[in-house]
Amino acid sequence: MRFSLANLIRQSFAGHQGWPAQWRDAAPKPAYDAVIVGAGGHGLATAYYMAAEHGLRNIAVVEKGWLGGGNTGRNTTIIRSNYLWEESEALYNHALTLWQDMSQVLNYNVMYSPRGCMMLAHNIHDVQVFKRHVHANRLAGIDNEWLSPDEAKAFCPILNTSEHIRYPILGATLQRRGGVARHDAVAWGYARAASALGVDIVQNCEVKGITRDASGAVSGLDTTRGPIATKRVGVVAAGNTSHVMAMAGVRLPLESYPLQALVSEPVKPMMPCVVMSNTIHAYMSQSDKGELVIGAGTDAYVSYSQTGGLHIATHTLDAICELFPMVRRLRMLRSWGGIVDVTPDRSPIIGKTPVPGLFVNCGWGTGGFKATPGSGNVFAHTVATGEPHRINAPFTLDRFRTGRLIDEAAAAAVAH
Amino acid sequence: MTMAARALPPGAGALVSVALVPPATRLSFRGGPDAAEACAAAFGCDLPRRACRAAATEARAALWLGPDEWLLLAPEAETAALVAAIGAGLAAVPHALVDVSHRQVGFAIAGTQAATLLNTGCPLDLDPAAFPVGMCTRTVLAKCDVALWRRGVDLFRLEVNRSFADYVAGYLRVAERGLG
Amino acid sequence: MLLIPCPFCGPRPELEFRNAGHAHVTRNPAVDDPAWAETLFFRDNPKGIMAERWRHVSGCGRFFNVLRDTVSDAILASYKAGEPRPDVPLPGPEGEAPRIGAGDEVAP
Amino acid sequence: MTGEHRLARGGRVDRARPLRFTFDGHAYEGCQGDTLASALLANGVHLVGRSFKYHRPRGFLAAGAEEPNALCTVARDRARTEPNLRMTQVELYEGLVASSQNSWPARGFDLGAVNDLLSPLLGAGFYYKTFMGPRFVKGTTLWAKLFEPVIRRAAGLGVPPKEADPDHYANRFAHCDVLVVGGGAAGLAAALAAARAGARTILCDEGAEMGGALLCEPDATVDGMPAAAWVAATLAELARRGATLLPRTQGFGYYNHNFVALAQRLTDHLPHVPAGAPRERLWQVRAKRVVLATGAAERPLVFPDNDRPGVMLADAARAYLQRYGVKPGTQALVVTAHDAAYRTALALARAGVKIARIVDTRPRPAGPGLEAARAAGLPVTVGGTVVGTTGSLRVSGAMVAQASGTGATDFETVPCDLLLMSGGFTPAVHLFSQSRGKLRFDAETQRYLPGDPAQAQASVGACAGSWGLAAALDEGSAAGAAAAGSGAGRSHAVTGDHAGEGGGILGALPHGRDPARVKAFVDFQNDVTAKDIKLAVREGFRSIEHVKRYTTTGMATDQGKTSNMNSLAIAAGALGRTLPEVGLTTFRQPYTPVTFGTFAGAARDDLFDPVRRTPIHDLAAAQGARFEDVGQWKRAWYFPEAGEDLHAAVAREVRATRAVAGIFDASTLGKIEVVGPDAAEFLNRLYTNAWTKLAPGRCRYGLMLDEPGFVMDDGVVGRLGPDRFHVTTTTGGAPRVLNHMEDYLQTEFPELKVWLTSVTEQWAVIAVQGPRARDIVAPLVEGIDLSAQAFPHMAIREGRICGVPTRLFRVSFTGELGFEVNVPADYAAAVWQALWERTAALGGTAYGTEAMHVMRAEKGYVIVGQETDGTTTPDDLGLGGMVAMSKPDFVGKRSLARPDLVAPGRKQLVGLAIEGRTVLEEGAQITPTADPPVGTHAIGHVTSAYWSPTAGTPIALALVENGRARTGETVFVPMPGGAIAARVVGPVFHDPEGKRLNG
Ligand SMILES: Cc1cc2nc3c(=O)[nH]c(=O)nc-3n(C[C@H](O)[C@H](O)[C@H](O)COP(=O)(O)OP(=O)(O)OC[C@H]3O[C@@H](n4cnc5c(N)ncnc54)[C@H](O)[C@@H]3O)c2cc1C
Ligand SMILES: NC(=O)c1ccc[n+]([C@@H]2O[C@H](COP(=O)([O-])OP(=O)(O)OC[C@H]3O[C@@H](n4cnc5c(N)ncnc54)[C@H](O)[C@@H]3O)[C@@H](O)[C@H]2O)c1
Ligand SMILES: Cc1cc2nc3c(=O)[nH]c(=O)nc-3n(C[C@H](O)[C@H](O)[C@H](O)COP(=O)(O)O)c2cc1C
Ligand SMILES: [Zn+2]
Repeated sequence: MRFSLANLIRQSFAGHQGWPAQWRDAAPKPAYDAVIVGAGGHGLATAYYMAAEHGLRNIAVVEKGWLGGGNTGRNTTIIRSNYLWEESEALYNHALTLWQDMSQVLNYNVMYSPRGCMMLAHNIHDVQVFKRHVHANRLAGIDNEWLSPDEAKAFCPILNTSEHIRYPILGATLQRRGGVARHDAVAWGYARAASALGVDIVQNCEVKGITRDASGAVSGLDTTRGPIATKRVGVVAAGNTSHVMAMAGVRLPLESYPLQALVSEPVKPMMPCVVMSNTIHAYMSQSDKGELVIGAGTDAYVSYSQTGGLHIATHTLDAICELFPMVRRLRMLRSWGGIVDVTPDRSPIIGKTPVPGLFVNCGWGTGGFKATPGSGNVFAHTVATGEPHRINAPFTLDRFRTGRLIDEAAAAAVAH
Repeated sequence: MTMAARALPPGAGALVSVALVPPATRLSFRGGPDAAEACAAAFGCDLPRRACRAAATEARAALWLGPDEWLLLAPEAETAALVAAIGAGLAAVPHALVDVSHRQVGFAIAGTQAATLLNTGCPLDLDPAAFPVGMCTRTVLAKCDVALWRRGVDLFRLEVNRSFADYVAGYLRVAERGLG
Repeated sequence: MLLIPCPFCGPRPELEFRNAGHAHVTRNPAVDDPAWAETLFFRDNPKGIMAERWRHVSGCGRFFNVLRDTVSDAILASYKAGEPRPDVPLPGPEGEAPRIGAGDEVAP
Repeated sequence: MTGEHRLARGGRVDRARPLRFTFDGHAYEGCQGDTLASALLANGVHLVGRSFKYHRPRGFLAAGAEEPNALCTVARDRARTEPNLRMTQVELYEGLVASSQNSWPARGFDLGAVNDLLSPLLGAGFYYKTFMGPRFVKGTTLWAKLFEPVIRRAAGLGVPPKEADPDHYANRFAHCDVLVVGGGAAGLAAALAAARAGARTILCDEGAEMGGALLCEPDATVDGMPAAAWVAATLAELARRGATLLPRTQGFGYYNHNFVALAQRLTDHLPHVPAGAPRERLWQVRAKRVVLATGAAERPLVFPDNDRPGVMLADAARAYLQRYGVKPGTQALVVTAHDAAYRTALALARAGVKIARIVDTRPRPAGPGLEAARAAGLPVTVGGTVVGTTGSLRVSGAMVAQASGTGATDFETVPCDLLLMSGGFTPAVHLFSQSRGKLRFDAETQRYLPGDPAQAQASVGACAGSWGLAAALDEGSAAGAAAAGSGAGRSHAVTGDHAGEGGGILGALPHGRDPARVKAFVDFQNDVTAKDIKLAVREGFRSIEHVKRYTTTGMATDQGKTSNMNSLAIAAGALGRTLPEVGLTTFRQPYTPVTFGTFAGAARDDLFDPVRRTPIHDLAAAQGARFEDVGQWKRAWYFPEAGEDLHAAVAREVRATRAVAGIFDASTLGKIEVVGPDAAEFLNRLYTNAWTKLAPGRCRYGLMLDEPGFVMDDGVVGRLGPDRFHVTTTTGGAPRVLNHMEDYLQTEFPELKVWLTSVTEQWAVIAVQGPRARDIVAPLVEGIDLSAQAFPHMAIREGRICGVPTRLFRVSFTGELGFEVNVPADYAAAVWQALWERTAALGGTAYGTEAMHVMRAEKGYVIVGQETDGTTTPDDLGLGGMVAMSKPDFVGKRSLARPDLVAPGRKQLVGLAIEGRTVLEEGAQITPTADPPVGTHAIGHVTSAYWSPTAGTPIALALVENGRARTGETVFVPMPGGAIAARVVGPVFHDPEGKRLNG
């Protein structure tokens, strides 16, 4: 049944008894044309586009837990595309374009809210780096503008633009199309749309092994719900990628770190946009429900524990209180962590691997939510055709051998 | 260090006081065990071999800061003489002796609440059983690296890099308000 | 916040340390490009016991190695840089790790 | 009298100390010891707010931390305004001003209540299904411009403060042998046993008073003392034994390695806050052992319209009665699945509350409670259920029925103004679970209980699932003694134990009404009903984590303390699975919400991050310098004279320096003294250059790479002796470079006999640059021959200046004859003053970082971090000549041979010459054509751009693909107003032969 106001009204008279399951609770079939490992936003989007754009219907997404329960379900939902390098610009802007009408395409309100994403400059070096972004983005046709402190304050009135704070704000970039979306809805929306196209979404199905034929090519998967034969596997397992890929003997330049986030108790609207400050390490937005959604950098050591240290929260919040001094009296409601897979150049790896039939999409680190539709779209192309899409062609594994890195972090130390 | 640190109120509270210590000779000594032994002879004070311990005489002290690192403290006027003496005593032993007298500023923190005051920002266990008199170590105080030396049950010496002295003075002033 | 046993100073709060990544990565420049890329970038990233490097940067300044279970974050051993990775038993009951080299020893 | 519903005696409030307060503008009176909740109940106020989504009238559900409904805003002034406080935890003080939330115009008449009428539309997840706009309005416009703003305004509970919070927050690191969280019977006994065994003990409890459930047990005795007296005696002994006692302190986070975070409220209960006193304190406790004694919380029952004001947890009613001396109603109906509610009913009856009915949902209840109730003549319905309530702003009656299967029969309406419910008790396992302990499901009692601890920790008392006073005390004592390492605890003699009480139910009561038409609330704050949960399951949300996120159950400010188990059971029922099969959602920090200020602590204003100043700072400030932030440092940026802006000042500073001389505070430069017989070899391995042949007394510009081969830092290195080097680094790079060096020294090259000492702060540095530099310095210097022959460019000497020791460098970052005077920091101000006097006398200037940047750019000197960005090689910068490829190894060498680092077409540093007067923007992109269409590949970017006072033109440095080969070509810098043409030139704009340096 389509999601619409008319159907909602109709169902409200029928006690909402008529809504069908949003996706089929599929059990794994013995064989598929292709299997995606990991039902996060990226994996589900991949499957959706494989079905919708490449006509593959006999495919499955296998998920060790519940769909959307990885980083997709625990991220601070910042969306923007004002990256520096042309390769990144193309990738993230492809995603941003798909965000625009994702709700209608999926028939699921993902609440993409282009309320503007502001990044603060606190010193002359920040100004130089951010202006470089603005210029590069303009050339690439990506909106990103420079704001004076007063303009920044006008856009986000709660910002502390006093010249007398420890790190005064010297200016900011603003990407107006940047913003936030409802993270869970993205996973659910893709799951529902993919399932409707025939994709099997198999939850509680952990991949334990990748089997290969005599030629070394992928022949199937061992899972906690039995073996699955398939010649194409796309691994989109975020923080767990190293381990899934090791099952096929593929080593990756990844490390997995806890990344924490937290929300305040909900309050009436006080913040109209997203504000990020890399120099003092914190960012904040306000969800539609009213919580302030806050994050910062990763914990500093490899861990798979989805918790992290208290000192990360204290540093994050002292920075937030500095930028928004009226929030000191608001309270932290919940904090949590996710495990992010980080590459040496902080850019993803999307493409083929040395194992025929095995594809990988990983390394999104602290900032892959915004890329979800674009990443799924180009990875679907890659898995379906066996060759990378023009946009993900530069994001090879080989770049770590050649040195052709796409180093956003080095260029700007900007995350998310 | 600028005005703020110099403007510390002298020994304000009865329960705890914070004061700057007078200028001093500070030498960073680096080397192996034999170097340390030779240095002790030239310096006139033991260089403790035990981790995180200080040795002191009337006018000198040697603080273990790392397995091959000691901070030597002596009166201000003795810098040149000590550098010469230790250099001569260790001519044949590989080592590093670097004058860091002006690198740091010393604070004396005294009073029954001294440890409590430090624990507003220092994450170490400063109970006398865990951090006895004579113990010393580098650690952190709020957002700053410090070296901490317990000279008495209620007396600590804090060494901080000079550009952080204002911060430390300001921090301790605020933290003192929050004791109680 | 972890409690990290510095082999020189004993157990100390994480605030005094800086993590320095995987331990026992051998640096041999005389290899071909793929092998050099391994040295630079490719890591085991273990889910379980990991040998990692820490520096007691706000302490004795030493780099040293720690065996930590990356799932529970329990620390099983710490040892000096250059020493071989010790064999350790799995964490004991109640997650209390046997501690090796937990400090307070005489300087070398 | 402090409220008409206050009992004449009993409870722990001080009737002799009445307190006035207002709620929604009405004045009331309570007394010392009240919470806002108990005081309002004493005044007969039950309606205290509106619910989140449907704006339904709500009252008090609980009496403590688990309260989901009764949220308010307390305001001392505009800045000290705090929304979303649980009224059950707000301690009353004289003059307290509180207001209700989420209603307009008043909580009694709230227009938002139309949502309740629309509620059939607004079920779980309705917003995912609509608001996408008609299909012809593409994109996200309608959502973002129309629907979202409305939804945002409707959501959000309280109004946030608008002004900066003026209060202070404190921090304390603490260590102990035994930390006890929870000061009820179990926690007190544990702390006492630990303290008696000599352990360093900390005991905290979130309540204003320690004692937990004992505070509501006027009839119990412990060791022959009334419970309250035992509490007082125990606290006194603990204090005597030196235990740290922390009331008003919640344990909110259990982290790795027995690190527990506590939040202590210090002043919120005071009518007048002492000036400067911290409002809250964060305790960061490292405990050898932790004892959790956090008790258990009662569960509501789920039945239609179970949310009206006056519907309350039975245990809460007992607390109001026995702790606060308040009668929460006049006519009570008790519906229970647990024996404890009988005690409440009896106590209420004794206090004169009419017990209209006790409805026991169990088919065959038994036990002393039931017997006592019957003996007291209270009407009891067994195997009953409640299928609805009446009333609007306060409950007026309950529809009682006999349960039969999933339905109900024999409906009757029983009038009441208080409806008490007891679904049983849920152990508070939050902290245990945060500590990574695995919970186990106890099928018999249908509870999740702590399993094996994952850290050095024990759970005791009600949070561990035990019931009864003696059990709590004895378990506590045993755990406390064990934690202190002293064997067994002791057993206690008690009366009023209630050990045999039990029972409980999970999920919804049967009601037999049309499930589509009734609302039986599970999560009161987020307005989640039983049917929402069933809808989620029907829609395929089969994981409890999905159910939580789709319905938002358990996600409100109470984090599901009263709702999680019921929603779990309802979901399990709908799924046809057992509870453990469905699993639990994750317990996360904090236990109850903690103010941001508590986390931030003292880190605000200048204490937010250390402000590092050089020893010359105050003098520069006195000379009028404006400063810029460089990392933590404040650096003099420029020295404006009257009326000058940045550009005018910089132009003057540059001209004066080039014409006469300038002095510049370079103290922030990183400095490392590298000492030892292997010092030169060490530098060979860390820098691209070769150092062995550098003679003592000479300097060299060094380039440092990271292991991937990219430029990481640079600086001048002077050799002071065969085994002693004075290394300088960039200001921002200093700690990173030292760490990098230590890393290689300690772990890759431990055989080298060399030691590194940071001397950044030992030496202040004053650069004296310009044609008259020697004239300025010479008269002040002793013991150094400054002549060009004796002291050439790139040399270093030790001697004295102004009578103090100096390391004098002859170096230049301006292209002029120059010296860098290093003096021990205490002497810097005096030396600066002396140099300044001579400089000023000659017509020179003090200059800041901006003029420094301009002058070095005129000379084509790079700044790491500006010309480089972590992807730049020495060759890219035209510094390939500084790379001694003949050395067997240095950090980064191997990587320089990687394919992309030797590939053609890399970006190279060039100069750009611009006609006209427009200064390019740093970061601007470079294209081969003037009007690049969107998507054009940029061949480079501008790294530095200034007006050059020396050249009288704008200048720029840029990284351009194949840049050196493009010399002479015209490239374009597209700007919003049109492209600017620039000619590719060499990067040196001033004195390319370097004659001035050597003067
Ligand atoms: C706290 C936090 C904040 C963040 N904030 C932002 C932000 O503001 N903006 C932004 O753009 N990005 C942000 N990110 C990053 C972003 O969340 C991720 O990059 C993105 O969600 C990754 O999506 P994914 O689908 O690749 O991974 P996931 O959603 O993690 O999905 C991977 C899935 O693979 C499954 N899986 C793993 N191993 C196996 C196996 N063996 N068998 C079967 N299934 C398996 C996992 O269970 C998981 O469901 C944040 C991340 C975190 C943790
Ligand atoms: N309502 C009841 O009748 C009821 C409920 C539970 C237990 N009991 C009785 O109480 C006794 C059990 O005592 P107990 O000590 O186990 O429980 P308790 O409820 O008496 O004490 C628990 C204490 O822990 C505190 N607390 C909970 N979480 C906290 C946190 N995170 N930080 C700080 N403090 C926190 C609470 O404020 C409370 O004071 C038994 O006699 C039992 O029968 C009675
Ligand atoms: C954008 C965003 C908003 C959230 N808002 C809330 C909230 O209002 N209440 C809540 O309890 N949790 C909220 N959460 C946190 C989730 O409850 C949960 O902690 C997170 O998805 C991680 O899952 P876990 O804690 O179960 O591991 C939010 C999470 C995100 C990503
Ligand atoms: Zn150490």
